Parts: sequence; structure tokens; C-alpha cells
Amino acid sequence: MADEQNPPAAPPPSGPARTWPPVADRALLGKPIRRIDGPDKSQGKAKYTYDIVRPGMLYGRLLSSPHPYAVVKSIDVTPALKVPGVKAAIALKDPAGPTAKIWYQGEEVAAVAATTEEAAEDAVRAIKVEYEILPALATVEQSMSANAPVNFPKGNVSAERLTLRPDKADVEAALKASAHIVEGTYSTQVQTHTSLETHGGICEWNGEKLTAWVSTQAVHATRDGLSRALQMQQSDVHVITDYMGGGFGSKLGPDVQVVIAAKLAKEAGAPVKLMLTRKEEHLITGNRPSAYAKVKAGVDAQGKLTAFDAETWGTGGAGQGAGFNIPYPVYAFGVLRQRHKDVFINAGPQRAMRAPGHPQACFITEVVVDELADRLRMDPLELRMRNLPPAGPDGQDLPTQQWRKYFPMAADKIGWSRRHATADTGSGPIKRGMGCAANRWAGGGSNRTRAACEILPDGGVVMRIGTQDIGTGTRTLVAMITAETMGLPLTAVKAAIGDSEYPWAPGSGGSTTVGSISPTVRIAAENARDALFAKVAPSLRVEPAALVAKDGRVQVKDNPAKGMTWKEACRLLGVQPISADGAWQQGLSSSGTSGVQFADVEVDIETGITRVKRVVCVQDCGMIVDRITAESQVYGGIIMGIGFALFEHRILDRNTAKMVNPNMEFYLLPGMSDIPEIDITLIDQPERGPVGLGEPPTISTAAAIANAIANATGARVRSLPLTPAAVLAALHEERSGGTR
Amino acid sequence: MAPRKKDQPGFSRRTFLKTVGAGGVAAGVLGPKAAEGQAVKAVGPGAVPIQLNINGKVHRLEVEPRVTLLDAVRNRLNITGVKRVCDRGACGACTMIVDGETVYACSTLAIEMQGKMIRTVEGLAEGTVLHPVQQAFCEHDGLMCGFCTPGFVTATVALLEKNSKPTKEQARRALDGNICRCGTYARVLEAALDPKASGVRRG
Amino acid sequence: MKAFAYVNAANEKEAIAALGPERGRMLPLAGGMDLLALMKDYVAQPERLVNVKNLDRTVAKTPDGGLRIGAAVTLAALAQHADVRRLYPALAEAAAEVGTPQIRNVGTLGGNLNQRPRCWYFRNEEFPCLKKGGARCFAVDGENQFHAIFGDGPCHIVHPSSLAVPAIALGARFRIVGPAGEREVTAADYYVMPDRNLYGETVLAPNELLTHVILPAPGTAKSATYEVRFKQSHDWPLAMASVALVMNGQTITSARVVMGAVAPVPWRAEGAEAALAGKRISEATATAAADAAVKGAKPMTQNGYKVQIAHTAVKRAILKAGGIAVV
Amino acid sequence: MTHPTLASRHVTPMHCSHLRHKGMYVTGDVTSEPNGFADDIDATSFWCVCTQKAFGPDGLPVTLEDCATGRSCCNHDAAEAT
Repeated sequence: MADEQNPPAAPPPSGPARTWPPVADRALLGKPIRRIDGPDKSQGKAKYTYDIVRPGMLYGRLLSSPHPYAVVKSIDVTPALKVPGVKAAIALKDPAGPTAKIWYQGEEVAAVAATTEEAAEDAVRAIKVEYEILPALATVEQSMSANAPVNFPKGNVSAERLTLRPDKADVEAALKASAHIVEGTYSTQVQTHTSLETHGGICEWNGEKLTAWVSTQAVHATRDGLSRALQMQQSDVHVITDYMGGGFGSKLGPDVQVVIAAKLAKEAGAPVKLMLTRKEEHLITGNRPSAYAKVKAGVDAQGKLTAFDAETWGTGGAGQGAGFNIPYPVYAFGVLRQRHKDVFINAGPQRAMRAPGHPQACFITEVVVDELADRLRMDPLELRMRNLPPAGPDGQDLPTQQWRKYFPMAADKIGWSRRHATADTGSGPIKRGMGCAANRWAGGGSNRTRAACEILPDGGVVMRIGTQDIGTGTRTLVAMITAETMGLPLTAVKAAIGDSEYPWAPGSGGSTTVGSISPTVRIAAENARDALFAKVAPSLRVEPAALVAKDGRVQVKDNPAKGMTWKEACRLLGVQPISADGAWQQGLSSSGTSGVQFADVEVDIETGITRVKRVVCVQDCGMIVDRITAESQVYGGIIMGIGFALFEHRILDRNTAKMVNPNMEFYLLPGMSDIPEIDITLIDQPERGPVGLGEPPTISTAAAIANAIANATGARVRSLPLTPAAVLAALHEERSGGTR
Repeated sequence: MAPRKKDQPGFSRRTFLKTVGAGGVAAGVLGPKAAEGQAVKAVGPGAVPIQLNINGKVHRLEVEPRVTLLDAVRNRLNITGVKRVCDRGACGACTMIVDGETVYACSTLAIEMQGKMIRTVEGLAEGTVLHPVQQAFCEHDGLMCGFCTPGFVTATVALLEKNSKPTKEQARRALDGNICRCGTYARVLEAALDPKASGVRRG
Repeated sequence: MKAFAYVNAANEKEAIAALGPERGRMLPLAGGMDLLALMKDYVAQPERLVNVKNLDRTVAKTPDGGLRIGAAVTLAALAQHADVRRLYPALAEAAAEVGTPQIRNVGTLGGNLNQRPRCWYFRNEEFPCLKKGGARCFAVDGENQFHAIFGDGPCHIVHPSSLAVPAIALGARFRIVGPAGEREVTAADYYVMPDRNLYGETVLAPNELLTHVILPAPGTAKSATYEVRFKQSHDWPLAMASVALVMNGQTITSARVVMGAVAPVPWRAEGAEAALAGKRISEATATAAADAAVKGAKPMTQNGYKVQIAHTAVKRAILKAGGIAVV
Repeated sequence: MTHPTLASRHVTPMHCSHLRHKGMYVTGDVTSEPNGFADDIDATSFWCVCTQKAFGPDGLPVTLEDCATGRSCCNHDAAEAT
């Protein structure tokens, strides 16, 4: 599986060569298999962290700072303790110490635990806090202005980071030599994760040992975090995440609130559940940073992209990491330069959010490419095709870079040949247009992933692995791979996940889960199965290697009649089960995906409202494990991309830096009637093994929609979200002289 | 919609009825001064014993008037299929069916739900047999992380009980009150439009 | 939310008795969709809630051929009611577009007409805005993309009721009861600008209740509502318009044109009404009326786009009333 | 360009052992980092494992540059540094 993104860096560990079963032999893999936890979820039986109730459990609640920039002068929690039902109240800021400062709205100041949620709420409101309110920075413009107060220790703006390719390239000269230049400022907004289950957990002490049920996408990272924050042995911390309601990159540890829950639980001597409110969720649990780019890009008369020069900035609030790379590395510009600065404002720090940096970079780049095509009067698809990376030495595109194949496929599906060359000139206010964009993602996995498989004497099979299912279908994948390996139906296998006591598996981030767990589970299952074969072989008078597990039987490969049922085979174990471990090996998974998306939109030029009518997507993800859940990932990515394109926007009041829409009413999320027809083509690449798919489909949706709007209206919107205000402004500008 | 009974079950008048002002309950047309001296029966703000009929079973509990139906059901009765997500009537994760109509349980007071037939996602399956809508959600993968699923299932059941053959547009409109962050809408819609989902079962 | 006492009023009398004269201390509770959210956000902190859902929820014909609708009628019932749909399409259309199915199932006519502004400064405890007794309107130099384009402040909310707009267009009267008895006011007079009532949006006293909406017989009037919403699934209108066009054959003899979500009250566009009188319904007439409707709009720093949207809403509502296809 | 970048989030023994980012819990030590230009992307969110937020025990921001030798709360645990 040596591709450019996954070279054979280390020799494979010794042991049998590991493979996936031949495609023709697969009973489950690659098929559309229903999620095994569907019945529990659809009946409301699945217990999420939010749902768990422990005996004697108290409800925790934070007192969050209403001020985005302030110093806590005093905290008095005693009034909270007088509220009936309150069992603990703690201050979380030390007015006399270095943590007295509040950097962003929603920062935790104090917390309480009480017998009811109502009492906890009354109690936090009884706490008396004195703040010295300081002038907060609400926008990048404010932070960057010369006379702004310097709110951050190393200044409001980071040092500039320069990227220049090739080294010592003369970007100005390349631009000057270009036949056409596009120059403009582009931007994307701050998006919040808005996981439906807010962050939080339940902490229960048993002496010095802590059990924590946490809504997390990383049970092992959560164990690490809790043990360090509470200064305990890692072995004394047990983290459980049976079901969790979405994370999208924001739930990679216990977070402050679960540490606080543990402290409250200790103080109160009872288990404490602390789940954030929706408002706190918007304010403090991360976001996708904004992006701004002043771009100058060129193309030669033949349609070869020549140069891309960008000054960029963005804000991840009170945290660093607002970087994004343009041009987005799909199209080959001759030379490129990017000068980037992070800008700090008094708002909740950013966190990884579904393809960090990518949707921003993709939007800016793909819009610039479209504008260059407009200058050339060239079909933007044609310009893209001409500037894809060169094929490899064998004349083939890399398996991770299949855009040359996917663009025409998707164009055909959406009917690109019907696209207006310029704006829709039909009568009536509704204009129709199409646009496209490409994406890429690496995926991969962790070679430290481990799993443990048991085959029980009654025929049961348990696969334990310390991964977690964040809605992607991980539990189903673990069961499928195990069942496939054992030749058993899915129902015969128990997939035990979401527990830090199970063998180590990585946090579910970076679309690496499938690449980490699939090989590991396969190997653990094979090891267990082979141990069973060793037990069974003597009674069949064959070598273990002659056996296969298929259709619920253990039988001789060349003579299927010779064998026994799985249960009969397991009975030979006596009373002691088989236990086998699995360690990740290279060769069963890989990294690198590519895809394209096309959007067909209607724009009402009298209201500026865009309705996405259709999205066509072609995406690869290596070997498809479960076709249904894989497709669902793509649907979900596109829909989140529609939210990013049109609706979602964290809006801070420019004068106070307080968020004005920390709810689900004015933080707009797409609903059923906002969803277009979505046409997905998943490209199966079985020879590559699985590659993660959570992130790539969300990258290019906004760019495709923005380009479609320009195609429909002839007016170019260079900022997200594509609100009626933005579209009408672009139309107005176009009428009075042009947006280009 | 049937008018509600004046005296709802569950109020323990002896313990919790407070009479403010003088005089009894006057009858007759409201005249200029009729309101004066009117008896006002107030309960709370402390806990009040109430009864809720949920999925055909009557539960007795004590809650303050400020407790929502959602919180009463989740925190007092440990019926946790319905979720709290936005807590402001904007996402549908708390959808229940009350007297045949979907409601946002987060924006409904428990005390007002006495005497009503409340159905939650837990009341849909019959034993181990899934409700056809639940079955359709599983078959079409109309669920991912699953946190919105109980609300969506409930809203879909309410739709199909009124209109067993909705058009695509009708189904969309009926489900517009629910938000899914994972983005399973396409599959939820498939499930709602699956003829099998509208089955025959009626609550 | 803060703890409160609860009164389950069986009738108007009990309801009025349970309310008090002091603003905000005792509040009527209908569907609760608006009020409970305000209470959860501590913008409303009543000591007592008075359930008024038991009040009249019937739709009755009046002797003159109009309808008398109880304020406790749900939005869903209103949108589906055959007489309402036939006689007052502007009202039925508006009711069908409010919120979501769950909101329409419990939300009431009275609740919709009396709901508080959705202004994000008003609804956020942390902004001590004018309407909450504070010193300034944060929208003026703040985030005002959804705020008023008419009205000149000092508070720049837009009135949130989608049903108030057709109610005024249709010439509705509101029946109000209070300790002093009952009275009727026109829908148009019911809503008042911030300079008349900064802490509320209507003429209703704290111990009064709106109990009925009385609609006159429509006669030859054609009515329609057109709402412009960004998110199709669930969103507040960026602007909307209701029109009632009294026809003599093909000619408009008189018109009422009211815009919603553009001002602190439903905004009557008398210029548009004048522009329509004596005309036939056509694209040109509708455009001329829409031009007149938005004349005098004074957008704030970020909501200039709403002028165009209000224009479109007026134009399309007129065309829709005339049975001319709009997009 | 997975979990944005090796170059920009490379934690060395000079750094505080309490410094965390997502990649530390997600990638292994065999799988390589991807290609070229994208490696420079600086979209990494850092946090302190002790405070569980983007501000350290000293109340100051957690950054790759700052969470290193010299900062008052910086911890070098030889066993932990990798």
C-alpha cells in the first residue's frame, strides 16, 4: 500500500501476511449493512452520557462569565450553599492569583452541584462575583487596528508566517507575466460545532478511583486528561462513552467541565453530572476559525495557472491555530506565496472542526479559480482539468488524486453541458446555476491501535477495542469485520467499544478511526479464529491452515462438507475461552482520498435567497467497509457544508464581543426543507484498504455552491455565509459596475 | 381538540390549594368589577404533586411548576429517550406526541400536561418489535450519532398517523421542526416516505 | 428559569383575577413557546403564570358574515380551518408559515399576536437594552441585520408576529378583557411604537387579556400573505407582507398593505394602498405599490438589504392575491 | 494535511510535557505525514492537559512557542518527553 502519503516507513511486524478476504468471498464487507445500534437508538434505549443517572447523583452547573474580557475581583459562593438542595459550590477563578483573568465570554468562574437542576440553576445565580470589565476585542478589524488595546500577552496579532513555493520564487514577476489577474478579498465566517449532545460528563468517585461517563470522541485522551488535571494515576481513571451525540472535532478530552464535575463530586461526596447548556456549548467548546485572504492570482492565455499570492489572516478567538493553506493543494499554480497571521479576539478558542482549515482554503481557492476562468472566458471545469497535478511516471494519477476521473463523472451526472456559460439570462427572478469544487484529505491511522478478541465456549465472540462511535458507525464496523473474519452473522458478535479499559485506540479525529481500527480488529479476529482452528484441526485430522470459517461453520477449505458448526467448534474449547490480541499492521488500510462536488442552485435575485437544488458528489475512501454508513458520512458532510455555505455564523456583538446568537434559533442550521437532492457516487478502491471519510465530503460544498451562485447571477460573492444580504450586495455591485 | 377538564387529576387540593383574596368562585358574566374578590387558585412555586400519563402508564411525581415536561420525564422519571438539545423549542430533539399532536417537551410545563395522553419514543415499539417507523429509520440509516433520532422518529410517527401517504413535500414540512447535526436528513426522508413506515400501527 | 406560582384559569374571569397591574409580575401563559424561552433566559421573571389555554378556542361565524376567533385557537387549527382559509387566505397562509409543526400545534393565535420581540439584544439577559429598562439600544451601532428599517427607534426591534400583519390588513378588531370589563380595539391600534410603550409592544395592560380576534366579512376583498424567509425549514421572516384588495370586478377599489418584520409594529404602507386604488392587479401595479411601500425606509448599518426584500414581499403578496403566479 | 501538520505542531522535549493537541491522540508513529505544501498549515488547537483549556495554570495562553522551557508552569518530565 505504498503511496505517496503512506510510504512503507517501517518493516511490517513479523507474523502472517495480513489481507482482506477476496472481494468475491466477502459476506459483509463492502455491502450495505445496517447500523447495529439502530434499534437501540431509534427506540430511545441507547443511553448517552446526558441520559445516565447514578444513584444519589447531583446536577452540576457552571457559572460562566458574561463578560468576554475582565478580571475577577471577588467570588462569594456562600449564597449558593444556602439554596436548598445544594451540596457543593466551588470558585474556579482565583481573584488573587494568575487565573483571575477572563479571556472570553463563557469562561468558567464557579460551579455548584445540587439535588435538582432547578436548584443548581438557582444556586449559580446566587453566587456573587465582582468583575472589572475590560474593553474586549470583538473583530479581527478591531484587533488589527493600530489604536486597539493590546489584550493578548504577545500582541493581538501573531508573527507572520511565510510560505513560498518554490523557494525564492519571484511571485511578482510571475503575476506580471500572467495574461489575466484576479484580485480580491475573500473571507469565511466562524462556525461552531453545535454537537447536539452538549459537552459534559458524570463523575463518580469510589475512594481514590474515578469513573467518568463522558461525551467524548476520545476515551483514552479523556483518561489522560482527567488523570493529569486531577493528579491521579491513569489506572485509577475509568472513562466510559457508550453512545455520544456528536463531536466534529470538539470533544477530544474531558474538557474543563468534566474536571469540574470530578471536583464537585469529591466535594459533595456524590456523583455529579455536569452537561453544558446550549449557550455555553456555543461559547466555550470550540469553533472553526474565520479566514480572510487578500489574493492576487494569475493565469496565462492558455489556461495555465501561473501564480497565487495571498496575504491571509483569521481568528480562532483567544487561541492560536487560525491557519489555512491557500491555494488549496488541488490545482498546480506555478508559484505561490502566502503570508499568514493569526489574529486574537476575546472569544472562545478554536478547536479542530471537521477538516480544519480545509473548507476555508477550498472556498477561497475554488472561487479564485472560477474567477480566473471567467477572465479567460473558459469553462471553469476545463480550467480545472488543465491544472490538475501531473500524472505519475506510469501515466496514471495517484490513487489519492483521482480528480481527472471524477470531474467528468460528476459533470455528466449534474448535466454540466446544460450550464449557462455566463449568468442565467432567462426571464423571471429565479436564476439557476452550477458550480464545482474538489477536495482531498489524508486520513490514515495510528499504528499503536490494539484490540482484544475473545471466542467463548458457547460460540459467542467479543471484540474489545477502546475506540468510540461518534455517529460514524464505528460499532457496526467493528462487528462487521469481526463477523466477516469468523464467518458469522453480524448478530453473533459483540462489539465492545467506548471504554478506556479496552485496548488503546486513537481518538476519533482526522478521519483516522477506520484506518486505525479496521486492520487491528481484523488481525485480532484472525488471531482468535486461528487459535480456534488450532483447537479444531486435530479433530478433523487436518492442518489448521486448511480450515476456513464460513457461513457459521468451521470447515475444510477444499472440502466444505468436512467440518462442524461454529458452535460445535467452540464447544471443543471446554470452559476456557480463546483470547487473542491484535496489533495494527500496515497494508490493511491506507490514507489519502479525493473527491469532487457539483452544486445546482436557484437564486432569487429579488430576495437574494439561494436554494440548493442538487448536489452531486463523487468521492473515494479506499475500500468501503459498510456502504450505508459510508454514504451517510458523505450526506452528512455535504449537509454540514450547506450550513457553512449559507447559514451558520457565530455573530459577536462588535461593541462587547458577546455572542448574540448562542442558541439554535439564530445560529441557523439546515433543516429538512433546506436539503437538496444529493447524489453520491462512492468509488470503491478495495485494493487500498479503508481510508477515513468523515471529513473530506464537507470541504468542497460551500465552494461549489458559491460558484453556482455566481454562475446563476453573474455576481460574485467572495464571503461566507452566502446570505441574502451578501447576494443582494453582490448583485447591486454587479449592476453598478461589476463584482469582478 | 377537546376542552380540558377544569379540575385536573393530581392537584392535591388539600395540601396545595392556596386561596388568595376573599369570596368563592363567582359565576356569571364578567362585569366591570367582577374580577375583584375573585378566588385565585395558585400552586407552587414549591413542588406540586402531579400525575402524568406517559405511554399509557400513570406516573405520580412532585415537581415545581417551572419544571418542563422534558425535565420531568428525563430527570424525575428516568425516561431518557427524548433529548434536551436546544432547550428553546428550536431543534425537536424533545418531541413528544400529546393527544395526537407533536409538541416540544422542553417548552411545555409538566404541570399542564396532566390528563393528557403523552407518548414518547419509548412507547412506540411493542415489546421487542420495532414500530414500523423505527424499522424504517434503521433500514434507511436515518440515524447517525442518534441524538436527534428519538425526536425525528416521534415526529415521523405523528405525521404518518395523520397522513399515511405523505408527498415528499408534506413529509419535509412535517419534519421541519427537527434538527440533525450529523446530516441524516436525506435518509430520514427516505424512511418517512417508505410505504412500510406508515404500516398499520396506531397509538 | 426562576420559580413561579401557577394558576390554571378556567375562564376569563379567573384569568383576569389572577393577573395583576404590575408589568411582568404575573403573566398569561398560552402555548408557552415564546414565554418559556424568555423565562429560561431570565428576560421574563414572573412570580406567577396564569394558564389561559382554557379560554375560548372556537372559530365562530359572526352575524355580518365574518369570524370571531378565540385567542386560544392554535396556529395549526387556524391554518387548517376551512372558513379561515376560504375567507381570509392572508391569515391562513401566515399561520401555516409560523415556526414549525410542533410550534403551530401548541402556539396560539393570542400568543402569536402578543409575543415579545426576537431581537437578540432584548432576548439576551446580558444586554441591558432600552426595552428592558436600560440606557440604549445595542442594535444602533451593533448587529442590526435583522432589525427595523422603519420607525426611527429609539428601540429598533421588528414586531415578531406574523399574524398581526394579516390581522391589520384584514381590518381585524381585538376583543380585550380586563378588570374594568371588555373593550375592542382595531388590530392597527393595538400595536404601538416604542415611543408610546417601550416596555411592551401593544396597548394591552398587564392585567388585560386579548381574548378574541374579530374579522369583518371579507366582501369582495382578495387577500394574501407573502413571507420571505432565508432558511426554508424554520426561520423568522426577513420581511413579509399581507394585502387585502377590495375588488370591483377587475379593479382594486381600495387596498390595505401591511409589512411585517420591518418595524417595531406591523407597518402599514399607505403609499402602496394609494398606488393600488383604481388599478388592476398586474406586475406593473404591484411593483409601483412596492416602490411606494418602501419609500421612506431608513435602514440601519447592516440591514439595507431588507428594503429590497420588503419590496419583493409587497409585490408578490399583491400578485398572489390577484391569483398571478409568483415564484 | 490530515490533522493539520507535522511541521506546525511538532512537540519536542523542549516543550512542556503537558502540552496537547489532537494529533497526539490520533496519529501513530509509523504512518507518515502527507504531502508538500499543506504541511505548513497552522490550524492546530493546543491545550494544557492540566487545565484542559487553551490557557495554562499561569493564566496565559497555551501555544507551541510559549509552552517550552522558560515558562513558569512548564514541566519537563523526562519519561514523558518524546
